[in-house]
Amino acid sequence: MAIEPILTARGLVKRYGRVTALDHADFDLYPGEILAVIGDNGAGKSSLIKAISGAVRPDEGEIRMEGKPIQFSSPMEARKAGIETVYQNLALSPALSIADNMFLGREIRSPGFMGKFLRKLDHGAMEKVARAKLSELGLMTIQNINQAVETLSGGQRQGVAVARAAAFGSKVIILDEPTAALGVKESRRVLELISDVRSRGIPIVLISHNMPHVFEVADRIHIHRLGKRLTVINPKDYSMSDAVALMTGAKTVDAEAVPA
Amino acid sequence: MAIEPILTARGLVKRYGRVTALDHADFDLYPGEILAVIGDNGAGKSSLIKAISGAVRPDEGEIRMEGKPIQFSSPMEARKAGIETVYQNLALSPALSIADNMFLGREIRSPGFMGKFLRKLDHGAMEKVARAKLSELGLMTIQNINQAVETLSGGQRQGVAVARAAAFGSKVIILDEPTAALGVKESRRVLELISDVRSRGIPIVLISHNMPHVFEVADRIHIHRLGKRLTVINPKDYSMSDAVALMTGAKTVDAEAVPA
Amino acid sequence: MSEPTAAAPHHDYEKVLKDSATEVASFDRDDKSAVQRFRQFLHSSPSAVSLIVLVASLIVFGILLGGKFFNAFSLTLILQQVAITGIVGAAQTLVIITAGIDLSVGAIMVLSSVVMGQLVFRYGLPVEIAIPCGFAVGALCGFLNGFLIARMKLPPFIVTLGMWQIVLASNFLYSANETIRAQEIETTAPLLQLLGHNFRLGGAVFTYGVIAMVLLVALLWYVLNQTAWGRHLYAVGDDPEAAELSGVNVKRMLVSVYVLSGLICALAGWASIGRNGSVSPTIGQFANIESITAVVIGGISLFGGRGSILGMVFGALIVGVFSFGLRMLGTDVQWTYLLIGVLIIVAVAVDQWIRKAAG
Amino acid sequence: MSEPTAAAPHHDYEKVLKDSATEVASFDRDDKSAVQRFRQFLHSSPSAVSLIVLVASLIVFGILLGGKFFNAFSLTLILQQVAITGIVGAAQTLVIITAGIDLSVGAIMVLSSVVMGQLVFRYGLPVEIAIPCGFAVGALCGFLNGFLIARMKLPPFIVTLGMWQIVLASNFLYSANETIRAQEIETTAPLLQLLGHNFRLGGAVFTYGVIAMVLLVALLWYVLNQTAWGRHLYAVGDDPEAAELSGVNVKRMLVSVYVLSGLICALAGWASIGRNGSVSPTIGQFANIESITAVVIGGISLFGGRGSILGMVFGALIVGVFSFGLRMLGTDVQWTYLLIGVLIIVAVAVDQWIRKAAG
Amino acid sequence: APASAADVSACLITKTDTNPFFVKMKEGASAKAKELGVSLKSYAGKIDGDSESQVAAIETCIADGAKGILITASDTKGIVPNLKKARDAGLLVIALDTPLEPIDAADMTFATDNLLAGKLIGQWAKETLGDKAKDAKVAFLDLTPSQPSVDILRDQGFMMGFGIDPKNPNKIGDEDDKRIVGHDVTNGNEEGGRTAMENLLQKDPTINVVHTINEPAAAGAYEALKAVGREKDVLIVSVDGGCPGVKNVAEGVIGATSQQYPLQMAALGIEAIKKFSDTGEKPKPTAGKDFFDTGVTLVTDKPVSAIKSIDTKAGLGKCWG
Ligand SMILES: Nc1ncnc2c1ncn2[C@@H]1O[C@H](COP(=O)(O)OP(=O)(O)OP(=O)(O)O)[C@@H](O)[C@H]1O
Ligand SMILES: Nc1ncnc2c1ncn2[C@@H]1O[C@H](COP(=O)(O)OP(=O)(O)OP(=O)(O)O)[C@@H](O)[C@H]1O
Ligand SMILES: [Mg+2]
Ligand SMILES: [Mg+2]
Repeated sequence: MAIEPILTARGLVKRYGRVTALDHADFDLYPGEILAVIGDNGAGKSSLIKAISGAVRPDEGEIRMEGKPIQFSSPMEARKAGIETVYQNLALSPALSIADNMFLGREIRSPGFMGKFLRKLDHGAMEKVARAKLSELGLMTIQNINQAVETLSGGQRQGVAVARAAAFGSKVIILDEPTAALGVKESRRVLELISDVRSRGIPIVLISHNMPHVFEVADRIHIHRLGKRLTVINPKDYSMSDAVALMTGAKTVDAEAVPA
Repeated sequence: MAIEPILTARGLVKRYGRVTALDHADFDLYPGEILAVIGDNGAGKSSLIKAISGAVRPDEGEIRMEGKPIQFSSPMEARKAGIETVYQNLALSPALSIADNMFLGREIRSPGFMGKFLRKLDHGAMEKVARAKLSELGLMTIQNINQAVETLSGGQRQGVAVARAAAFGSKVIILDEPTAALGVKESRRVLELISDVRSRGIPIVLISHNMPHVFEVADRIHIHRLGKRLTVINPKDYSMSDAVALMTGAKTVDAEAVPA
Repeated sequence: MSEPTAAAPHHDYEKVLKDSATEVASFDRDDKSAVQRFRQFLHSSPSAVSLIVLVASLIVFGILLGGKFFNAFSLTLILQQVAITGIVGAAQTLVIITAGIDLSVGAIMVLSSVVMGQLVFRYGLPVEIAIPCGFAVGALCGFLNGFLIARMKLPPFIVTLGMWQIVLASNFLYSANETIRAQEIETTAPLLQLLGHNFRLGGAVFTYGVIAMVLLVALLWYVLNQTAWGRHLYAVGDDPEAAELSGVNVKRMLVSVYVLSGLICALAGWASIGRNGSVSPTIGQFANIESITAVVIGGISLFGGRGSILGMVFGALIVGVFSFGLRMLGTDVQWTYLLIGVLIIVAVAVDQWIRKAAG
Repeated sequence: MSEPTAAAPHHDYEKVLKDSATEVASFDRDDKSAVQRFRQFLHSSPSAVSLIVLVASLIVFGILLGGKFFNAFSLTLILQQVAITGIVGAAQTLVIITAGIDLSVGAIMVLSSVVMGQLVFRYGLPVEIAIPCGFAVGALCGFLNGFLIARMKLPPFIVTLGMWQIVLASNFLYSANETIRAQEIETTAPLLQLLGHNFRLGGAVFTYGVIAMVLLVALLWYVLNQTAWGRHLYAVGDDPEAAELSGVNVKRMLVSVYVLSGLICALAGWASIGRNGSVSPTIGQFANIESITAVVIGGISLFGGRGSILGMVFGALIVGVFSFGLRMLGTDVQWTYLLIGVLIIVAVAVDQWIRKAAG
Repeated sequence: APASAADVSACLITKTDTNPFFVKMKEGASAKAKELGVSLKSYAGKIDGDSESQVAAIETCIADGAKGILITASDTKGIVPNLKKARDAGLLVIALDTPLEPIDAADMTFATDNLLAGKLIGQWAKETLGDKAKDAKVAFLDLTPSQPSVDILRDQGFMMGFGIDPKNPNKIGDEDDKRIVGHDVTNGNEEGGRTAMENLLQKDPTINVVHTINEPAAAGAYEALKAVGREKDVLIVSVDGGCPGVKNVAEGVIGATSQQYPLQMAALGIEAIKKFSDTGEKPKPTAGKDFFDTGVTLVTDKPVSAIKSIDTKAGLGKCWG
């Protein structure tokens, strides 16, 4: 294959006490694609993307971005490298405002002396950008960008998290079950957003238990089982039944499925 | 209609500071049925069942069980009245064992003097019952019934919570999004369990955002919108599209739908 | 109403599930080293660490000091010295298991003992009435704590910080700073000194105060582990919301635990009359810090829901052995404080290590 | 690789969504009573409550005591009396915003001041070097706290409880309990007393210590509200895991906040030399309780993530006004303690009421 | 012109308001103040050693326009500059019980001679033991780890009286006399006295003389001795002369105590302030000393010929608390 993967991982191992969450897992993400990751509860999907995004440090294994080995020691470093992640537990600070949350860790400083030497923040600029991003994505009708996140409904919070990722992810966007708690309407909006982002050329990793959603948007499906990548399938070549059978161990992989 | 509802609520109001979560909501549950409750995020579904199960006290409104007005001041009272609830946030104590969790608030005491006067617990009996219930429901393969709940995976925890409700619910079982975090396989097991329980004649309230699941198991569907019951439909008479259109406000109720 | 039908899965793909595998995605590694197995043993028995430290410190001081330290009399003397801390520590343990903290224990203890004494000597009440009144005062203070914490949902740290000052000030105002002498108590109301009486078994000397501490801890151990109330206490400390939704009356539990704490503090106040002979309004100034120290060294989590009351006793004994041993060695008292400080930090660090590794 | 296709919803029912309504299920009630609106105002400005209480207590004591209380000299005297609590309270505020607590503030303060003094008088170092060394000692103690809390993940309460004892014992061992007299300092190293010097504006007397407190609080207010570090501090206290995942280096934040707390305590130590004139190893015994009291009365949440440093200053001033006013009235000191205890509980109760009602 | 009586106000600042010694001092001052028509306000530290509260109290007195301050300082060196402010503001500053360092930082000191108090009980113990004093085993129950000056004076005074070389008389613990079993701290209360006695008894069970910093500590020590059945053959000596203490002497709990007179100190202090405000005259020290000695008397029912003492009946007549 001619195209180089933008992100690869080989032989990732992560142990939590007695549990091995990742057991020599591999991973590949190609430019511009939507890669879905599916698997049973506890298969290690979240652990995998946490390892990739610097939220946990794998015990073994190697991660490469655009061919170069990388070793993120914190989510901030992954973020600086252009990887934005929406974690399963959202990762928003309840008491901070929407704007503060969107810019946490990458605040805009005031121009000139105040910003440079007194490190003053430019609240106005951040609010403007946050508002623009949110309405650009058409995701919600929030009146007050300075509202604390804790005053938002679950769906609105999810929206803020996804909007943050979409706004700042320059290389890769990772979404871990972004629609699990969402209603029908809200889920649909997130799926539309995912298509939107992909059309801007940014590859997306989507973890989901919702097969119809996965088969609707994914270019390739990474099937995770018992802490490792079982195989990668092309949704055009396989049925949902096949995917579910593979992921739950009802069927075993006969031949190495070729990445699409 | 000849059959009396087992549980009714009229004009429930619940306010949280500035937010009105329930705005004169009504509710009816008939014996032996599976009633699905659907609605947007923040529509007030969880608030509704919390009011019914005694977890929150409604500001206004009346609840009747088998025709008699009731006013639960704690979940324990509802439980004693035979209403078992699996809350959206699970409500298990992480550091306690599976058996302890299943019997929390209704422990079995030792027979004879020790139990009567020294209030000694009969750990053996509780473990036996817990093991029996879990395997009877065929829900999981847990080796050690004395394992702390925090060492279980999300799916296994969900299973314990559902098993607890199924084991002790004598009048009504309420499930708030029991499959939201579950994988394909795990969700299916919960659905099977729901059918099982219904076949024992116990009515079930199921909150879910998963339309196929709702239409698969529900006898009637309560559509909740903006804090009140919009209508109740029979899944045989309406399509999923109709239900979603009603619940999201894309369509309005033309005539009062007759409860099935 | 429609008859229940055996529902068929809406999605075709769900039909394949009947063949799905049944393993679970968690692996027990077999290659456990001895260290790991030891860690897991420690993890499963939370008071083992403090017991080991206690035995180790006994051995070290035994070697350093020889027979002077390692005899029945000295060892039971340490028991006498920690009895009051042990009693107060039991109260503190209950509160800390609910994820609370009680800074007012020392104040409640001294006020209760002062009330017992003053009722006899100022108002001439019979001692058989005065002692229950002291307990009632302890229970009342505890009830106030519990009411503010459970009903008004105020943080325990702040409530008991406020109560500490209020109760202590009341104590000084009420007692007018008067000490009641041991000899007067002995003649008029010897029952007040009951817990100070002792008996001998060979070289060993046990006071009734020590016996009271041991019985109290045994009783609470039973209650915590063998009764529903005990299980509920852990559940409340673990996650109060979950406990409430699971059918535990969290408010009643919290009120009852603070009342019980107040009662136990009153017991400690009574025991302190026995130990000191006299009734003095200036005792118990460090009871809160000492009891928290015992709890912490005993491996009981300040976040609630975890820990054994036996650990608290071992914690109190460790501090007692250190203080006694270091004084026998003739070190400056400040070194004792310094070492206890180090011990506190090491104890939680070890605890953290065990927990992290055993997962 | 397949070309991205405009995906179509798998489920038919999702097609109807394009028509769905756009209201949100939350209603702002219009029928707000005056009380509710007042509550909401208080909710949105967390330090307003303590400011109101402060003004009210000034008025009450002004009426009770008249001109003796309500003059520039007395009012600035209160400022002088709370300056050190205010400085230590600033350190405590930072720590408490991260959902921590620092029980070792007083110990660090006294050790820093003793080091400043002993370096000059025992080792003969120039005072210009001794003062920075005192600050370095404060920072080092803070670093130890921060390291244990951030890197080893130990609970702040226990770490600082242990450090309190360790630092205090070190202080007594190091200083050999010696006080350095004011006269000696005045002749040899007047710079140590710098923060005690004062200037007058009419009847008002301001010490440099007061000025230092005001500047420190203003600076921290700016840092907390106008810089990324400040925003991160709130985020860490709010939910450390969320902050970490959102790209805040939580460990570095925690270490830096405890180091900063240590530095501020050293400043308080320097200020205390100015205020007392001498260097004494027995100062600051209540600094932890006093600073926590100021923070609590100032409406800063012990659970972290919420509160304004201005509230802490108001809290310290309220305690100062009460203590001074009651002293001037000639009430028994114990009544002051009792009242402050009540004040602490009332302050959190009011806070809780506002929060609950305003939602 | 002399101020009218109603204008005269005074402050009493004690180390704590929980120790009976200071409580009595306050009572004495209040009674005298009432008698002379002086308005008195009393302040105290939270615990012994809490100098900050005392500083705040001094400032309040200045702001309040008091004529004089009576103080038992917690930090005898540290408080000096603050008292200088008071004197500069025209207040009469009198140290009660505890001399300041330097002693002339106060206008006058009304105090017990603590060194003498220690010497008296030391001498009494030596005389009572007679020949056995040569191989006595002495335990010292001191106040706090920080060795405040009263602690040093009484402890070292006892040694001088008993015939032990105190080495550096400004430091406890540098002695090498074989008869000293050890020093331990009591915080001056029963609780500490008992534990300290228990510890020292373990070090050497043959202890037969106990020096205690005050009578509560002595009562605690007695409980510890009683627990091992040695209360009859150990000599406990103490300092203070509070009523409970004197009763304990009468009942044989304590062998002898050096009685001091806080009521008198306070009353004299109030008188001095009144006089100062009326006439501007400051009080004079006792001849041959740099402070006004309010006296110390040995109270015991087993007098020895070499030392002047009063019996407990007389002691009870003069006692406080
Ligand atoms: N912080 C942790 N501590 C201990 N065990 C953990 C931790 N995080 C994950 N695990 C364990 O690792 C395994 C894999 O978890 P992971 O969250 O990666 O699964 P998942 O595939 O994301 O599951 P789900 O679909 O339920 O989100 C599980 O057995 C889980 O219990
Ligand atoms: N404890 C609470 N405090 C404040 N507001 C609350 C609280 N609980 C619920 N709400 C608010 O009440 C409204 C209804 O919430 P509820 O949880 O009942 O919705 P739901 O229909 O269950 O939504 P979902 O599908 O997301 O679970 C929401 O706007 C929510 O923000
Ligand atoms: Mg996951
Ligand atoms: Mg809900």
